[in-house]
Amino acid sequence: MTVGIVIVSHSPDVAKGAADMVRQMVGNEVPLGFCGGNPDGGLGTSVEKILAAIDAAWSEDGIAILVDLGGAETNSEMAIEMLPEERRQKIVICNAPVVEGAVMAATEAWGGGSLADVKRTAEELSPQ
Amino acid sequence: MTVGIVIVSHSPDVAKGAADMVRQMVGNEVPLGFCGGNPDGGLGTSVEKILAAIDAAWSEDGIAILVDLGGAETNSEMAIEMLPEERRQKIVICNAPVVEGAVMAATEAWGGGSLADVKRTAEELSPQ
Amino acid sequence: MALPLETLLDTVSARIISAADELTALDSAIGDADHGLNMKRGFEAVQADKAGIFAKPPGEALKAVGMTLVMKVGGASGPLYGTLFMTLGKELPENPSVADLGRALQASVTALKARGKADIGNKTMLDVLGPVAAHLESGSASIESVRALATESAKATIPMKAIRGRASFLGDRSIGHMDPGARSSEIMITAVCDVLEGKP
Amino acid sequence: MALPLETLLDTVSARIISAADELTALDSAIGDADHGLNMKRGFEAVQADKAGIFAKPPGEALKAVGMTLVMKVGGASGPLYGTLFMTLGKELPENPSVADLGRALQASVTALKARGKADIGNKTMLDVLGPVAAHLESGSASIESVRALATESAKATIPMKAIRGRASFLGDRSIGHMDPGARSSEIMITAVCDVLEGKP
Ligand SMILES: Nc1ncnc2c1ncn2[C@@H]1O[C@H](COP(=O)(O)OP(=O)(O)O)[C@@H](O)[C@H]1O
Ligand SMILES: Nc1ncnc2c1ncn2[C@@H]1O[C@H](COP(=O)(O)OP(=O)(O)O)[C@@H](O)[C@H]1O
Ligand SMILES: [Mg+2]
Ligand SMILES: [Mg+2]
Ligand SMILES: [Mg+2]
Ligand SMILES: [Mg+2]
Repeated sequence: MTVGIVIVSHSPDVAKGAADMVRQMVGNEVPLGFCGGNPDGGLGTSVEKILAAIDAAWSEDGIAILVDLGGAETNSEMAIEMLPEERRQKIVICNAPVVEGAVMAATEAWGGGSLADVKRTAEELSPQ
Repeated sequence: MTVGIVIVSHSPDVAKGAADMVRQMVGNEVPLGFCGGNPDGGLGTSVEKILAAIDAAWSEDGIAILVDLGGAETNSEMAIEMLPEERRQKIVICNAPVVEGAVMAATEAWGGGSLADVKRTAEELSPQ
Repeated sequence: MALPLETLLDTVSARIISAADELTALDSAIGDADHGLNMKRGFEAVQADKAGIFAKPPGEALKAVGMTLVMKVGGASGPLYGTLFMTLGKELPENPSVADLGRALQASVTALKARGKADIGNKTMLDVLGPVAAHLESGSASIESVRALATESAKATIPMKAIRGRASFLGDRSIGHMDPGARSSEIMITAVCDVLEGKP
Repeated sequence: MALPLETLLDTVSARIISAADELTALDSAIGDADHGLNMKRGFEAVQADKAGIFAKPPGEALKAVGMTLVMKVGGASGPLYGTLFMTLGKELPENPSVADLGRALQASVTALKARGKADIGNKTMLDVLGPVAAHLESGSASIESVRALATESAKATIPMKAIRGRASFLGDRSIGHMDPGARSSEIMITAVCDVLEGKP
C-alpha cells in the first residue's frame, strides 16, 4: 500500500521545493506529483496542471492533495470533479499546510499508511 | 507600525516562492527577509542566512519568523540568541505553517498590526 | 426570448477585458492583485475558442465557456465563474423566459455557494449574483431594475467584512473596499442587460 | 587531568567524518538522510578553523568549536551539538577531574534539553549524552564503563519511539532503528575514551 502525494501551491517554486523536501525524506518510493502557477506560469493554480500532477502521482491506494491558499483548494476540487468517478473517490484534499503537510503525509504514505491515515497524519501532526 | 516578516525554510525554493506570494499580497510595504538551505545550499537551514534574513527585514516594530520543520526552528532560535538583547526581544517565531503563515502574517503586518497581532493572525488563521 | 448568445459573450468578454486594470486594482486593495489578470486570461481564451464554442448548441456552448474559464483563469474565480456558466448551460431552456433566467441563475448561485463554501454576505461575487437571481425569479424584474440592482449590490459589498477568499485574511481591514468579484459580476450583468436592451 | 584538547578534537573530527555514510544511512531510515553530511560539514569546518580555535585558551576554544558547528552543520544537530560544546567550554575547569567532566556534561545536557525542547527517552542524542553525564557524575566511572555505556545507550534507542526531531513524523514506525544523533554521540564519546586511554 503506497498512497500518492500531490502538492498544489500558488507558487511553482514552493511546489518544487516542497517536493524536494518530500523526496529527501522518503526517496522515490512514494508516488509524487506537484504543480504551481496559473496557466501563464504566474502565481496561481491551474486545473490542467493539477490534473497532470494527480496523473503523475496516481496510485490505486489513493491520492492525498496538499494545497496552500483558497484558489489552490477550489481549483483542486474542480480538478477532482472532472475525473471519472472511480478515480474521484480515491482522492482527498488535506486540511493541512502545504509544505509541512506534504512531508508528514509522504512519511505516512512511505510507511504504508492508508489514505485515511495519510490524511489524518498530515492534519494532526502539522504545526497549527 | 510595520512588523517585518522572515521566512525560513529547509528549501531555498520554498523560501523564495513564499516570499513571492507575500509580495503579491502586500507589495513592498512590508519588510521581508527569507532564506532556505544549509550552508552548502542543500536542503537545511543556516544560522548565518537566518541572521542575514532578519537583518534584511529588520523593523523596530518587530520581526515575525515563519519556519517549516524542526531544524528551521532550532536554527532560528539559535540565531535569535546570537543577537543583542534589544533586538532579541523584538523577534518572535510563529507556531504557524511557513507558506500560509507568511502570507497571513504579512497581511496583518501590512494592515499595521502589532507584533503580537501578526503572530496571533498567523497562528489562528492558518489552516491546521 | 431567443438569447443572442454570441453577442452576449462578445460583449461580456470585451467589457471584462477592458475592465482588467480596474478589477486588478480592486484586488490589490484586499487581495493578491490578480483578479483582472485572471478574468482577462479567461475571457481571452473564450474568445480564442469561439469557433469551437459556437459549433455547439447553446447549452453546450455555455458549458464550454465555463470549462474554458475553469481551465484558464488560474484563480479562485475560475472554478466559481466556470461553475456559473456550466450550470447556466445545464439549466437554461432553449428560449428562456425571464423567470427561466432567474431559475437558472439561482441554480448557478446554489452551485457556486457549494463550490466556494460561501454564502451571501461573505463579500464575494455571490453578493451580486444572489440578489440578481432572486430578483429575476421574483417576476417583477425589468432590464433597468436588474442593472440598478447589480450596481447597488456591488457597492453594498464595500461596508462588508470578507469571510471568504483572500480578502478574509484582512479581517476588519477588508471593510471599506468593493469586492473585485462582485464588481466583475456587476460588469457581466450590466453587459447582458445592455445587449438585451439593444445597446452593446 | 590536563585534557589533550587538540588530539581529542582531531580524533572526534576524524571519526565523525569517516562515519558520515553510516550516520546518513541511519538518518535515511527514520529522517531526511543528512545527519552524516551535516556532521561532516560541521567537523570539516572545525578542522579548517583549527588554527583560529587553538589560538584561544581551552574554554574559549571549545566555545569556538560549538560556534562553528552552529554555523556550519545546517541541521537540528548543529545548534544541539553547538550548545554542547559551548556549554562544555563555559563549564569545564582548567584541569578537570572526572567529576568535573560529569558536571560539565550534565550542564550541557540540561542546555541541550532546553534547546531541543526534548527529554531523555525521546530517541535523540540525549539518550546517549544523558546517561553518560550521569555516570561520570556518579564517581564510579572508568574509561571502560563509559565506553560500554555509550554503546549500550545508543543501542537502547533502537526500540524507542521518537518524540522529537524528524523521526517523530514516523510515529511507531520509528521503532526498530537506531537514532542517528545517538550514534554520533556514541562515536564522539568513544573517540574521547580512546584518546584518554592513549589509543587514538
Ligand atoms: N470561496 C469563495 N466563494 C465565493 N467567491 C469567492 C471565493 N473566493 C474568492 N471568491 C471571489 O473571487 C474573487 C477573487 O478572484 P481572483 O482574484 O480571480 O482569485 P484569487 O482569490 O484566487 O486570487 C473575490 O473577489 C470573490 O468575489
Ligand atoms: N528537538 C531535538 N532535541 C534533541 N535532539 C534532536 C532534536 N531534533 C533532532 N535531534 C537529534 O538530531 C539528530 C538529527 O540531526 P540532523 O539529521 O543532522 O538534523 P535534521 O533532523 O535537522 O536533519 C536526531 O537523530 C536526534 O538525535
Ligand atoms: Mg486575486
Ligand atoms: Mg490569486
Ligand atoms: Mg537529518
Ligand atoms: Mg535535515
